[in-house]
This record gives sequence, C-alpha cells and structure tokens, in this order.
Amino acid sequence: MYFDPVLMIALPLFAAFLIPLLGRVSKEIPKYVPVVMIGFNLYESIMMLPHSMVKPIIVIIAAWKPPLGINLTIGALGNVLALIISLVGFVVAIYNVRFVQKEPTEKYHMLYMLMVAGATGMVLTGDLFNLFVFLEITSISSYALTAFIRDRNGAEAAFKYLLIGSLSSTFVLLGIALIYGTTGTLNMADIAEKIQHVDSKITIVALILLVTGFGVESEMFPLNGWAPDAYSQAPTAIGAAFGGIVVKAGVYALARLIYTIFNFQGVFFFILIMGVITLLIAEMSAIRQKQLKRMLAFSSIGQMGLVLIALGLATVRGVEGGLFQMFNHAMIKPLLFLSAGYLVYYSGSKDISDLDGMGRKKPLLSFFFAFGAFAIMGLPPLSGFWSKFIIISETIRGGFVVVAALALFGSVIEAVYYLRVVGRLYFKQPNESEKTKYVHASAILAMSVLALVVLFAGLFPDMVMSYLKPAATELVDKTAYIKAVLTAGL
Amino acid sequence: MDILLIILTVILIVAAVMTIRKKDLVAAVISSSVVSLIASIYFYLLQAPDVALTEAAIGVGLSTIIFMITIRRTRRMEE
Amino acid sequence: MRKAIAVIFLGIIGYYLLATFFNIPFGIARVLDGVGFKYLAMGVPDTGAANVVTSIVVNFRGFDTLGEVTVLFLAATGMGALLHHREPMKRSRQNASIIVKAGARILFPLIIILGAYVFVHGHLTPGGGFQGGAIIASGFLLMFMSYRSYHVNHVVISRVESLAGSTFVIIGLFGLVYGHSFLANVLPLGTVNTLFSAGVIPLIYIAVGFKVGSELTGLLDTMLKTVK
Amino acid sequence: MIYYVAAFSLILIGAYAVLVKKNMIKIVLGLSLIDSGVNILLVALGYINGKTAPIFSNPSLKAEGMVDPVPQALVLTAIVIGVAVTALALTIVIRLHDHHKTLDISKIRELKW
Repeated sequence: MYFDPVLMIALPLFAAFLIPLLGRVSKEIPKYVPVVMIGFNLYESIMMLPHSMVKPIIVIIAAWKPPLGINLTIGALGNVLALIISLVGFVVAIYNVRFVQKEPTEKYHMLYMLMVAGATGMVLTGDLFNLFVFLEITSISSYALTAFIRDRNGAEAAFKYLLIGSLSSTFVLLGIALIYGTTGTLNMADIAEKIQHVDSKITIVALILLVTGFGVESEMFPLNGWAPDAYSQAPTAIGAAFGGIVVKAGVYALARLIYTIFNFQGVFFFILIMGVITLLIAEMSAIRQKQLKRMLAFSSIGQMGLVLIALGLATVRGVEGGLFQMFNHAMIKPLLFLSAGYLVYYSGSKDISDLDGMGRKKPLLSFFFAFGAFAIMGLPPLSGFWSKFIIISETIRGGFVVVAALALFGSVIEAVYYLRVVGRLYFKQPNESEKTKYVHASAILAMSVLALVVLFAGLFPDMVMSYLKPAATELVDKTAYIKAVLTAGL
Repeated sequence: MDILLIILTVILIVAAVMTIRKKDLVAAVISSSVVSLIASIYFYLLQAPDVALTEAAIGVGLSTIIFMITIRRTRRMEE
Repeated sequence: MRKAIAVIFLGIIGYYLLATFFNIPFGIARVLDGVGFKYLAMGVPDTGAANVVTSIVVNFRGFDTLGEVTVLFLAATGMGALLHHREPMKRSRQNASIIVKAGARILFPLIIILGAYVFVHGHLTPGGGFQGGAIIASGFLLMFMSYRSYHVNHVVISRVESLAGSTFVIIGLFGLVYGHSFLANVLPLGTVNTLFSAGVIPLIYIAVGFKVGSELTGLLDTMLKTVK
Repeated sequence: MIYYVAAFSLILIGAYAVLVKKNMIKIVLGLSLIDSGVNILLVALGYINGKTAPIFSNPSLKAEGMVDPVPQALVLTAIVIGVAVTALALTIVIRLHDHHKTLDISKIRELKW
C-alpha cells in the first residue's frame, strides 16, 4: 500500500517551508525532519517497487493528462533510482542528526533535505522542463552546502561548482528551447514520439546541448572539474551524498535522454568513448593524489566512467551491469567517505601519509574503510565484483576488446591506490599523537547499514539483479514507457 | 518599427560589450541593467507583457541592486 | 592567447547554434498540434483565468512553479547560511536627505499597494505573484535606503515566508484529497474576467506573492547588513 | 530574426566574460547576460507575426489570434531561477573577498583548477 507518489516531493518541500517555524518551537525538531521525510520516501519507493516493475506508475498533477500537465512517470528505472537515493539519503540523514554542529544547523538540514527531494524529483518526473527545475533545486542546494563550512577553500570550490553548473543549465535550457521550438511539447514521452519527424540536424544539436548540460552532474569528462574540489571541501556527509544522490540523478537524466528521448546509434558509441576517457583520466589522477578525500573523489569519477561505458553498450545486460555499478557506487562511496571523514579527523590531517597505523588506533573505522575499499575494487565475494564482471564481459561480447582492456587497466590502478591506503592503515607504525574521542553510535549505525547492504548484494547478486533487469529493459526498449505515458487517463 | 528595433539591438549589444569592458564595476552593472531594460522592451514587443513586467522588476530592479550591494561590500574597481 | 582561444571557441559554437536556430523560422506558427495552442483553446473555459500565461504557470504547469518558489527559497536560505554570524558592522551608511525620506514615506505604501494589486490580479492582467512580490521587495528596499535605522523584523519575515510557502502546498494537497490529483483546481471557476474567478489560481498567486515578497526582502536585508 | 541575433550576441558576450574575465563580479555579470540572451531566445521562439498577447482581456479576442504562451511561462521560471543563482553567486563572491581580500580569481586559486 503506497500513498500518492507526488507526496515524495510535496512533503519535503512542505516540511522545508515549515522548518523556520518549527525551529522556533524547539531547536531539536529540524534535525529530525529530514530523517522522517526521507524515511517516508524510502517507504514509498519500497512499496511502489512491485507495481512499477510490472508497468510504469503515472501520476497526474493538477488534473491534466499528459502531455498537457506535468506528470510523474515512475517506471522500474525511476523507482530503483528513487530507492537508491532515498536509502543513501536516509542513512546520511541519520548521520547528520548528531554530526552537524556548525551553525546554522537548521539551514543545513533544510538544504540537505531539499537536495535529496530535488534529486528524487529528477528521477521521477516525466517532463523535460520540470527535470530542469529539479536539476536547479538539486544543484543550488549543492552549491550552498559545498560552501557551508565557510572556510576559504569551501567558498572557492563552491564558486567553481556554481560557474560550471550554471553554464550547464544554460545548455539545458537552450536544448529545451530547440526541442520545444520543433516539437511543441515538453512531455518526455511525447517528445520521443514527435522528434522522429524533426530534421535530424536540429535534434543532434539539441542532444549535444542536453548531454553537455547533464554531463556536469554525472561527472562526465571534461565537465567534472568541480567534483574533486566540491567532494573534498564540502562537509563529509555532503561529500558522501554527492556520490550517492546528485550524481545518480544526473546519470539518470543522461540515460533517459540518450535512450528514451533521442535514439541515435552514434550517441551510444560517443558515450562509450567518453566513459573510457573519464575512467582513465580519473584513475590516473586518483593515484597521484596526496589527500584522502580528493583521491576518493577522483575514484568516484572513475566509477562513473565505468557506468558510462555500460550505458554506451546499449544492450540490456550491459545496462543492467551499469545500474548494478551505480547501486554499488551509491552504497560504497558514502561508506568510504564517512569512514574517511573520521580517519581524517582523528589523524588531524587530510593527507594519506598521516594515516599510518590507524588500523590499530581505530580498528572499527579502519575496518569499514578497508571493507569499502575491497568492495569497490571488486574483490569477489563483495558486490563490486559482480557489476565489474558484468560490464567487462559484456564489453568483450559487444566486440569492444580494447575498451574492456582499458577498463581492466583502470581497475588495476584503482586497486593499487586503495591497497596503498589500506596498507598504511594496517601495516605502518602509528604516530604518537593520541586523541581519544569515541565514534558516535549513529555514525557506526549509518556505516553498518551501508556495509550490510554491500555484503548482502555481494552474496545474493541475483536478487538485486531481478530488480535491475526490468529497469534496464525499460531503458533499452522505450515503447512501453511511451505508451504508458501517452495512454494515461484514457 | 524595424528601425526602432535595429536601434534597440545596437544599444543592447553596445551595452553588453560595455558591461564586460568597463573597469569601473558600477558602470558595468549599470550597463547590464540597460541590457535588462532593452530585454524587457523586447519582451513587450514580442507580446509577452508578463515576462516584460518580470524582467523589469527582477532583472532591471532587484539584480542591479544586489550587484550594487556586493560592489559596495567588496571593491569598485576591477584590478 | 587565452582570449584568442576563447574567441575562436565561442565563434565556432556560436556559428553552429545560430545556424541551427535559423532552421526554426521566426514569427511563424510552426507546430500546430503543440501544447501551446491547446492551452490557448482550453485555458479560459477550463481554468477560468483570462491570462493564459497565468493559467499555465499556476495550473497546467503549477508543479514547476512550486519548484521555482523552492529555488528562490533555497537561494535565500543558502545566502543566510553563508553570511551567518557576520558580526553586525557599524553602519556608516548616510541617512538620505529629508526630501528623499519624505518621498519614501509617501511612496512606500503606494508601492506595497501596487505590488498587492499586481499579484491579486495575476489571473486577469499581466503580472502575478513573482512580479508583485518583486515590487513589494523594492518598496522595502526604498525604506532601507532612506532610513538607516529602518529594520524589518526577521521573525515576522520568516513567518510570512513559511506560512505562504506551506499554504501553496496545502492548496495542492486539497486538490489531492478533493480532486484526485495534486494542485487540482477544486474551487468553482466563476465568471471569466472578474476578480473572484479561476478557482484556486488567485489563491496560489497570492501565496506566491507573499512568499516571493518576503523572501526577496529578507534576501536584500541579509545582504545590506553586511555592508559597512 | 533580429531577436535571434541579439540573443546570441548576449550569450556569446556573456560566455566570453565567463571564460576570459578574472574579476568575479564580471564573471557573474557574464552569467546574467547569458541568462538574458537565453530568455530572449525562448520568448522569440513563441512569437507569431501579427498576433497578440495571450490574455483574454476582452471577449472579442480569439485564441487563434494569440502567440504561444508556453515559452513565456517557461521564461518566467527561468528569470526567477536566474536571479536566485546570481544572488547566491554574489554571496560566495563576498565570502571569497572576505577571505582573500581580492576579486581576482587568478589570485585565489589555491585548489587546483
């Protein structure tokens, strides 16, 4: 039994508007609002899953049938991504309850909740311009959160992110202008129907504009310059949330564009090549990093490169692998980020070289970090193995042997730099400086949940795949999606 | 009518160029508010009075003020 | 060097974009079955608002407007967070001359009334919540500029903002309960071109007007507080 | 047609400022020029020669005689989003100026660009 899915967006906005009033009643309330709201979204996305797997759920807004009104289209793909976003969002929200001490905490919680709501809106909406509005909600809250610590580097990272982000939204808007000017509609399914009759010279420019625009949030090369700085300068929890939430929404938009709205064969090859370049450059940069969080940020970009390769294959199995990779990345990266945030805090330095011997001083934290590192490298019993295995075997099957070799090479580099850190944690003599602060229970809880999900997905990959398969099918074969939207309410 | 449009467009482009050329930031911001003003006239000519009103209130008015406050808070000359 | 590269780069992009857009002829009705013409045909009978742009902004695409209000809210919140705890500086701002002060006193209520008029009549004439809200904020700006001691009460502002924003969502939820979809227009539409027409559209626009007005005022106040 | 030319001039001049200028306020001004350009372009796309604004202010007006209202609605949204981004950007500029005592972005770059 699920409620009207529009509540997944309306209620967080409502709560955000009310937080200033609630905050006057008690300083404690605003902390728990995001937990409750994102918890509700989690409940909704689990409850909708059995329905959306069968056929897309169409939610009509303002009583106008598509394509007249805006509608939410919750297919298997959108539902799976909404689930991932809410799960990560929920875990990070729990972590936030105790950890945000920097004033004004009330505003922090508000911004964080709206970031999650915006990303949820991006994956649920069925309207192109509405997608743009939610993109803006997500990115404006990300800019503000990046600078939240109010130190010099935070502001600089935020300015850089804002510049790239607003240029990209200009591209999106120009793309929307071209599409509306030629098809006269903004509903994505309706566009997909009508765009076939449009001069391909125009559609290809529109596609380039939109892919460039959404490429920023999905960390595609060369538009990912914002990521390393934003990840490393933002508060730890936000760095964790970028990988699991903002980037996932960006990749969803990209996938929706290239598969559902436009259907050019050449695009897939282009995405494949961009994926390889993104992967290689990111891994090469990651291995040169001296700071732990920057290394994680580059590794995150590398993971997205792998996802882009999978999306570029344009086969059901390949897309499945890509979605599995997105799932893994969404769970593992926050785990790594949260534990790294602590390790950095205890060692008193952002540098990897100062982490020597933390394995003995902070066994639990180091265990979580090592666990995440092994999972993301793709060590066999853990979930990272399955997604990498599927993507690389599918790449070979598709005839892109060189791409597969390069992806493997990237994985090897990744293994090297993660093992280097893990080695330092466990096999080096600790420095003398001793700080005895314990780790809060809510942080342990958050990390344990993520670790358990990763372990579970690694042990029972078929169960995860049974949900990803309909999602991949929906993406590769768009007819069901279009039909569901255009016949809604008839 | 067309003559008016061409004159407006020329002023628009000159104002836009001045916005990025002027070393004095106050002058630059005023040039950019001229750009907004002409955009607002364009919207009126394009039969979009709602947009014209919004551009006049927000583009010409508010954002100019926000820029001015920022300049006053930081510095006036581009170094 | 950097400039030259930028010019060449932009030249190429600009050429391709312009060439593409020239394929879309200006001033001609191109897509006859587009949603725009359906809105024109349905707007008045089905929403009761004489201003079709308003019926699109508030009703057909009302969900976008909710998002848009949120964007403004986010920007105001983000600015508040970034400029938090700057110690209030000594204001050396000069009081304006007596004429300006007297003028401001007279103009202020007029501007507020104009703003209110614009957002109350959003469904009939050009304008609406955003324009009205911006006009109201400029009224407050006039007072900030003329009187150095003029303060808006932040508690009041944030309450107005909260209430107006939540009213928007509550109207939407009413639609969900009584009309089966979020933001559905559940009130009677009334006679076109009269003040009490178009069902919930004017109500939403009034909420938007209060929200935008209080947000922009708060935003200007936050920024002005940091000026020496 | 002249509207397209004007719109693209604004977009290109703004983009030039964003790419080349060192002063952060100039960069933000560039962003707002780009915004204006895109808005003009969108409204121009909805214009139809000889038709009136989409407001039925008196009963003699007919739906066939009106311009496309959708781009106008979209531009309303885009203008508000634009001013929100501008305000946030300028706040970040103020913070950077507090920390570094300069508006020149090339002197600020502590992080790798």
